[in-house]
Amino acid sequence: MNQVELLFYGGLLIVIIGLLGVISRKNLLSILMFQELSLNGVNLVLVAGSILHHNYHGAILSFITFIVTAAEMAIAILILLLLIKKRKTLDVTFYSELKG
Amino acid sequence: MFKFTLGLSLFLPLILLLLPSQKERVVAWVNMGIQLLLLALFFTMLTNSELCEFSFTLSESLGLHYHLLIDEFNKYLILLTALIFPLVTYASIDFIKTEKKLFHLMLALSYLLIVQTFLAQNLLFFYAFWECSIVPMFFIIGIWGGGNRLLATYKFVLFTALGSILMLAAILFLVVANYKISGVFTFELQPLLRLQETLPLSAQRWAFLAFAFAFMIKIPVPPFHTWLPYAHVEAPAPGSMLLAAILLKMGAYGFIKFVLFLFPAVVEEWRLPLMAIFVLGALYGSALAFVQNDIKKIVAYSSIGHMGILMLGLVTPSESAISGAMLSMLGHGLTSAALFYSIGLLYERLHTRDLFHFGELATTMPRFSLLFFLITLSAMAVPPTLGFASEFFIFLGAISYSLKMVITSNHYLFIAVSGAAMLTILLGTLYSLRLVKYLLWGKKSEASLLRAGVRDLNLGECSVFTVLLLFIFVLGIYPQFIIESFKLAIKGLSIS
Amino acid sequence: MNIFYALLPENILVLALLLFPMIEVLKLKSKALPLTAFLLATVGALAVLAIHYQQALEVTLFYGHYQVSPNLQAIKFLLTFSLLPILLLREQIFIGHYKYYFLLLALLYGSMVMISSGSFITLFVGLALLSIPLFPLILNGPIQKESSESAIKYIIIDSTLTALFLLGIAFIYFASGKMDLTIISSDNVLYRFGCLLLLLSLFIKLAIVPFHPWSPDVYEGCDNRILYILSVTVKATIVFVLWKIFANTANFLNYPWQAIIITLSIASILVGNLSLIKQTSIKRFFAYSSIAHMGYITLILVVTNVSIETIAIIIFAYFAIYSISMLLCLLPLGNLLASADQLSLLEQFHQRSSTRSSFLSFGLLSLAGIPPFPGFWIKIVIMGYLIKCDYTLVAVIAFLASYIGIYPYFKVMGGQFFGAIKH
Amino acid sequence: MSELFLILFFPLVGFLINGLWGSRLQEKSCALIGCAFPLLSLFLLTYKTAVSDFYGVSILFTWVSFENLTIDFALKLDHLSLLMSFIVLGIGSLIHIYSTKYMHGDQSFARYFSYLNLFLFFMLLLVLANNLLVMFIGWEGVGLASYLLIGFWYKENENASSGAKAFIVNRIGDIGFLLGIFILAFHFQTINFDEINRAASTANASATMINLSALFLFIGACGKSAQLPLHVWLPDAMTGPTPVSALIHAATMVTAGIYMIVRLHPLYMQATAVLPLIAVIGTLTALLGALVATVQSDIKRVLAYSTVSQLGYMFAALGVGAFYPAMLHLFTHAFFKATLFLSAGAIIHALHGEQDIYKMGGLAKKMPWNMVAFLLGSLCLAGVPLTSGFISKEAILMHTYSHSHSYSQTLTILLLITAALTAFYISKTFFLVFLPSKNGSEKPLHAIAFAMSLPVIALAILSIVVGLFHIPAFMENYLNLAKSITIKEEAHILIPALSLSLSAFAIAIAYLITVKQIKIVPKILEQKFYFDHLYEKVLLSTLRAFCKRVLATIFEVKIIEAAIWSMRDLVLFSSRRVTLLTNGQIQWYVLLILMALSLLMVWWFYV
Repeated sequence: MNQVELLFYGGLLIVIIGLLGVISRKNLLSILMFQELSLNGVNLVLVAGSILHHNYHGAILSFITFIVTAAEMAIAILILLLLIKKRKTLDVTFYSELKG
Repeated sequence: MFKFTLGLSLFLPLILLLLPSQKERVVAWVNMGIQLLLLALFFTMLTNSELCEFSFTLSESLGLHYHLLIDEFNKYLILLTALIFPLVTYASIDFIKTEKKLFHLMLALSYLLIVQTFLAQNLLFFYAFWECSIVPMFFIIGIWGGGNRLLATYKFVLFTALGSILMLAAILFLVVANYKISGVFTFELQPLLRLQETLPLSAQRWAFLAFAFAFMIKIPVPPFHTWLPYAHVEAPAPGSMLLAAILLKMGAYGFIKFVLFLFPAVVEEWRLPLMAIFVLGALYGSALAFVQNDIKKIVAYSSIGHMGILMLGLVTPSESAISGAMLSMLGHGLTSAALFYSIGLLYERLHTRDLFHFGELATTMPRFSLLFFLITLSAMAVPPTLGFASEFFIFLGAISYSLKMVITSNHYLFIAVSGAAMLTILLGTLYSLRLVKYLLWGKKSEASLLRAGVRDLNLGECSVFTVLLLFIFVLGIYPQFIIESFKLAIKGLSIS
Repeated sequence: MNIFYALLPENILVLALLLFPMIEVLKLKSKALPLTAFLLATVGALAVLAIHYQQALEVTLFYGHYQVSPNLQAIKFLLTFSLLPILLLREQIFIGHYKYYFLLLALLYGSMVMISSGSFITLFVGLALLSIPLFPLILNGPIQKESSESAIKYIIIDSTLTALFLLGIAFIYFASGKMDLTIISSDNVLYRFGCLLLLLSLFIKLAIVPFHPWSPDVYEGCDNRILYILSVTVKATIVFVLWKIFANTANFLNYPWQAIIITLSIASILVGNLSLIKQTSIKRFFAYSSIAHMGYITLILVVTNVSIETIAIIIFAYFAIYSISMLLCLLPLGNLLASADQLSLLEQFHQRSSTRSSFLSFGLLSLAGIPPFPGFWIKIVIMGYLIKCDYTLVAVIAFLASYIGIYPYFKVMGGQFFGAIKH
Repeated sequence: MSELFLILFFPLVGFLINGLWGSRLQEKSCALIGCAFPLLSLFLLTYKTAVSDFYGVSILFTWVSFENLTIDFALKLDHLSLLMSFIVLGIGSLIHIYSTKYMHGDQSFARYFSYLNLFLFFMLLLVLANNLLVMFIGWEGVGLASYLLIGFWYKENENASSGAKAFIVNRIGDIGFLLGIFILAFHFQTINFDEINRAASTANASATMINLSALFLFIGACGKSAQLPLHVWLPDAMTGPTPVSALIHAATMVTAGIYMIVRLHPLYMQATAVLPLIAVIGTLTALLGALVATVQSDIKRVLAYSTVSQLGYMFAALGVGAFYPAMLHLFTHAFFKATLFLSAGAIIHALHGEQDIYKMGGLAKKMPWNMVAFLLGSLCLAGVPLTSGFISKEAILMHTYSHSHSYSQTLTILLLITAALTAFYISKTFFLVFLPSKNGSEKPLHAIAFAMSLPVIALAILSIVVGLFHIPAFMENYLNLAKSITIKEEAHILIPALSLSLSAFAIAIAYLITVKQIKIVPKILEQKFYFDHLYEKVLLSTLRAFCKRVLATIFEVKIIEAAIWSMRDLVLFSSRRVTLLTNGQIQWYVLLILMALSLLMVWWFYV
């Protein structure tokens, strides 16, 4: 299987690992890292697409995703700082009072 | 003239809203004054017998015409409403102690909605006012009701809402079917009437079931009647007067207008099961009325019995049965309003509704017992009253139709059904006499709370009774001028 | 020049956005300046949008990545207009007008970009712009402990959403090589899977049933202004985007799509109304009612035998009525929600202030869909169109599901007058 | 013609005046008004019949008109209804005068007279009706008036309940009556008497319809005239004041059934299947009434059961087609039974309300006039020759004997036995009350006013006079009812001989028993053939139990309410399940999204 399919399946694999990581990890910070990972995985798929179709749409979009994920993670980590100051813990299970 | 009356009834709630809430009596008398004026206007309008119509189109594409028409069917129901409402307002002046202004607002609101429901010719507007009339009743029972009024209100709301939701689905189905066939998307009743030839019978059956289900809940026909005793026992006296006198008639009126006219083929096909359901319902209602110990429950179940007979009259395709049913709508409306008013009076004086707490009212409250006895006469269908006239016509129609069926297609079930229907008269007598015996005659039972100081009726209360009794006896002795006006309406139903 | 003119509304917003850091830098302490800036920007944008609509401006910019057309402008008009009532709602937590209005403008800008996006790239940018400003807004809810928890939940759900959304776009791009929004029905497995991902990720944002659990928790945490934005502006943009992508490809929606959308929306009406019954907190009550309402409107996507414009009008009218009823509910509450968030607060509300309680009951009745109130008419229109393309059974089930909802609305409304909103 | 309505409405005016302003007027003026109006209408009636021959129909207004049926509110006066209205007004006015004194001192005096006038109005309406509907209005109205009058002293609970019982049993009959009206209305498209009679005799009237309508009308007559299955209310109706029993439960109301059948006798001539049934029921009631009367201790109950048996006689006559003898017996019975009741009333009034005949005795000397009246009345009842009772009873017996049916012989024998029993119990009562005996009470008698004894004596004379001066022959051609039986010649000698010997033998035994104070009371008679037991314990209580237990609890609560509550629980259960979906953990939400995604993907590809 040629390079493009390799890239495609590689990216897909990374996305799946990222999502599974989000579900399984306990620490909030690691959850955020895994989400970052899944977003980057998608970039790989996009780049594979643009190689296959010889146009730059995929590349532009992957470039924009970098910006967006960076912005998102920045705000997310800031909020995490606030949480640690207030709740002194990063364990996800503690953040489950709102229910019903 | 018609626009003016409609406009006035439309703005009645608004006028009340503006009045200051401290001066309750002013609000009450303004409300009653306007309703009396409306009664006069409706009366003058109806007697010169040109059918008034009023319509403007809301949106042509969706076929929403706000189309109101007074025809033979709802003419007398409007008069009944216009007559009952001033009495209810008068009764509510001394029965309702708290939040008087809100109560009068609710009364004005329900007046508006009921009149519109009766007049609406556009199916969607009929549905809209039909469903919205639940809200004022919800508040009336909920705020001023008796013991566990919450259960009663929610049961009432949920029951009627369930029925009307299915009706809405049926309306939409009909309208779209008409749209597919005739290309016109309209909610008007007239174009839909032509639908009965084109629509396949199976589709008509489903639509019939949905409509009939909605009206059967409102009429209450026994399998779906359990909300009525709760609603009546818990509702304040004016509320239950309103509920019994007019809201039950909306179900019956709807049945005529939207079932008998729209699906005659289905009604023809299922005539016997329908008659059987209504008669069994009537027997069931009157039988239960015989064993209740709470006087309001007795009257509630008795109105189920009467309504069952009324529906029997509607379903039989004979001219006398249907005009009897229309007459019995008026008759039952007047009698049940008077009965609930008297129970309200008793409750206000003795704060009890248990049958065995009364006794010897004939001596302590002679005027009340005379009037109460005359009303039970009409409930028992004793000759000179309207109750008798209407039941006589209904049974006349039912028996002659079933005899015709026996002769033409020797179908014996009809005779059995209408024969069983006659038993309701006996059951009616049983529970009315039981009511009268424990209330009026007999010695003051030791459990009775009859203190010496129970005051008899004052002039105002007597006038309420006399107005109702006047109509009951006059219409009972001379029902011809009402029957006359139904003649051409019944032609429309193409009855043999 | 006409590029600048075509993008004028967006440019006004960008200008205002640039203005805000300036205020921060110059340390101007006047409280009124951010509010006036926000008002000026929104009213200016509204005016320009109206003018564009007059001129029926029809332009595609940036090689098809950005479209401007009359009905798109009209939709943008509705969205900005639906944002204005925020000023009427009293805010609970003062996080500095400057930051608050800045984020609102960013949010508005994001929704505009999303609406007039021509290709997936601009669409993705718009989506990002739509969700990121919400993080800090939700964080600053009335009770610090709860709002922080709901903020973190919103972040995680949102990032998974963007991941799935991007994955969908990637698959479509990988299969078809094109980025524009016109979906064609092809039997290429990857392409169809990409569209499925796209649709479902937007459904997550709309909180349709299988993806709905996040929204009650988030709604409970944030204050009632953000609650209004979340339920009206954000969801309206998403539905219009769905309409843009999926509605105009009539042949595309063959059997499996319609089935998915119908089951999901019926399920969301059912779940939304069912869970209303046992609710004790007012905000969660509104969350579940918004889930139910989204269930209704997604049904309209299934209607095929009607022109695209009529569907747009229906969605337009639906959200207009929905926002009015939400306002009718939220305005009377005022700062009641600041301290506690219990439904029991509403008991005897009528005795305390009769006018406010009557407005609240009007709002609740129109949410429940009782006839004379607007909520009922729009439901009739939707169900009418559904039955027109003979989904009669679907319509009947939808009616029954909405019937279940009547009890909780009446219970809350009645509670104001009778007291004791117990089950 | 409008005088007919005047005659009718005078009692109504009396009712209204006494009813509305009665409590304000003192007793004397109430009595005056009460008696004046019936006398006025009686006078108007006699004056009109004497002066101008104003028979015929007068229509007030059309009550209702459908396509194939028009019913109008019309009155009709012909020989038959003239005779009946004479009875009603004549005896009615006498009883009004009698009760002015009898009810003297009762505090609701005005109410009593208003009810009596109301009764007269409805009875006249019934008698003068031109069609079945107006008769039905009178029919029910009379039932209503009797309910009010029986339960007049409503203080005691059982008075009210016996009034209710009377009304309910009447209503059972009325349902039958209504059914009869509907069948006639359906078949003949009219309910006017003469049109029905004319149509019935034509060929095309179907036999089944005629028989059915005759049967149902007969059920109505049974309810009103207290025949076998529905006779239980008459003895209990004695709780009302005695003049009421005299007027309503002896002379007028109970005869309504017979009048109705005589009015429709052409219809009944055609109803060949129903006539034997009427005859059998009539005879059985006569026998049962007489048997039970023999053991009654209360004087009014004795007379009540004797009325039941005499009515049985009349129905037996109708059964065999002897319409004229039935009317004759009705005519004579009205007079002598009224005399008996009024004199019994006087006795009770004198003994301060004592009604048990075993506690009375030796009143012959104390109340001579009363004794003479009671004697005359009982002679008529017993059928002693030269009395009116004898003539009408013999006529009936002769007709039943010469009736051509197989069972008519057995009927005659049974009727003869009842005649003997009647003679026995009436003479027993007479001897017990009037012959000197030790258990008579010595208390001073309550003075009997002249106004009370005058009507008693007048009625006694009338009951004798009616028999003599071949009035019966005059009446026969006056009423010219259809005759279908030719009396066998040997009947003229055999019947009178047999009945005479039997009644003489019965009187002798009665004398013996009263002298020896033998009091044998067979159990079954004691319990009035367990009919009361049947109605009270068996029918009513099972109905009440059935409704209460089966309908009210099982059906209403168990089935319908349970169904609703289970739906409610289902909704609540599912709402709990649904809210559990949001359990707060973020990871559970993301997991939910992925699971849903994969599920839809699988469904997407395999669909």
